[in-house]
Amino acid sequence: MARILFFGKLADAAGGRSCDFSLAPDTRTIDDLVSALSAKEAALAAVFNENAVRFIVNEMIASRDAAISDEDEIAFLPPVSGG
Amino acid sequence: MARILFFGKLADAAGGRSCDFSLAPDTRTIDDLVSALSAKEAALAAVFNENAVRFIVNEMIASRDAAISDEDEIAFLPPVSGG
Amino acid sequence: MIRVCADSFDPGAELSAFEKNASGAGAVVSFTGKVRDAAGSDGVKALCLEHYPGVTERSIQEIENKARERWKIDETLIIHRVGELAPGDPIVMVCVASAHRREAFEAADFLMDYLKTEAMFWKKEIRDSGEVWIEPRNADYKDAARWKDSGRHDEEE
Amino acid sequence: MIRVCADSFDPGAELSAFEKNASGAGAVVSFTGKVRDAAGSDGVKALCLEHYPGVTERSIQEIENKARERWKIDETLIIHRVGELAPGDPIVMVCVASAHRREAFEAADFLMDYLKTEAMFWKKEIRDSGEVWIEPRNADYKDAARWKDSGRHDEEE
Repeated sequence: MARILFFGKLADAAGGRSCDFSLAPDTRTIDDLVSALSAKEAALAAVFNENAVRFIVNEMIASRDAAISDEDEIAFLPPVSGG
Repeated sequence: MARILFFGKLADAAGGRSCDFSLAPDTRTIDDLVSALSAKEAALAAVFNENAVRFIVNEMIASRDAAISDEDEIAFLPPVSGG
Repeated sequence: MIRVCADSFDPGAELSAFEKNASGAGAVVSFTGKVRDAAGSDGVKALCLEHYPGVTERSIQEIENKARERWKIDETLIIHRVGELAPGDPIVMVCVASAHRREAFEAADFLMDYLKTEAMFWKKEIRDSGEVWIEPRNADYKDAARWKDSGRHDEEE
Repeated sequence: MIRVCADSFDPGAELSAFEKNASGAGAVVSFTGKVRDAAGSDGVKALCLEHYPGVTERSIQEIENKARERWKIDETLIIHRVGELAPGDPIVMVCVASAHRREAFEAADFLMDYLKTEAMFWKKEIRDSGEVWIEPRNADYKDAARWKDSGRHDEEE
């Protein structure tokens, strides 16, 4: 099971801040996971489309085509707003 | 008697931070006073020459040609250095 | 030093401790950002700040590293609140100590610009009318962009 | 508020009081300038600061007025020591509170540049080798000149 974390308004759209998600065999990259999650949850699809979402795999910034596996912690980050 | 104040290195040159000075009849402006004081005290003449000295008469900034009288408080200020 | 904390902090006490720690420096600049009570016309009742433990601290460390590459800095302190904050609460504090004031001012200014646009926090305002996720203003992005093309400040002395 | 004082002050305590006073502001910047223990290679044992009572306070008020014409400022605090200071002692503190951080940073920076070059203080270093009157460095005059030709900072929001 991959551990998936949602931050900021992505958590609102996902209906939770984290979930364990069993990656389908054809979900090989972040991009595949975005598609899979978007298909499951329309609100998430909307935020993925509208926003400059960034990705973190096992605490390292990753690009959309980064490979992922069922042991990874994968985080979705909307634009940050500190300070 | 005019009250004369010296600040910063002008006080070192004048040998004191203030003095009461009876203005001669021909000492009508700050410029005249600078000449009179310079004639009395060579160290003061040197600082007047080398430095961008500013003048204050009765707590107001004054130009070198400002008129002065025997009732005035006249201050000589070398370049400031706060902070 | 970098601190992401769930409890309130006292900027005056932090500045005192920081100055003690940076006793050799000639110049100390501090910045405190606080929750305002009206962003726009809509009353803000509270602010919720989320972070990604570990990753957020590292994102701040990278910002501090950039500042240290750019300016000669003796000490820095970066404190950032998370959790729920009330109007008037301090959200963020940055302190920079250096030999001369120019470095301290510029580095503190830089740290704040980058904390606003690159540190991993997410901020939600609880307003009378509902909840709103905040993103950096255009002014924030513009402020951060100021540092991109200018090199290190020329120093005399 | 403007304070020229012969006694030492505690920057942390001053910041606490200032922030309490400026509780509505979103941004607070403070600057503290301290006596360094080595200006150049020559050990500085003490610093003597002279002022012209009344006239000095007025020169600081004029500097504050210029800042207030230029930036939207909620509160300011300017504290300046006079008398004899030891290495590590705070000489000057400037605090600015405003709605947004840009004004607070710029106004504090401006106030310091002008305090360095226009406020009526005279400063002597007591060094191992003797006494030296200090005048602003070229960098100080250049810093102050930065504000001459640039207008008010463009604000968004």
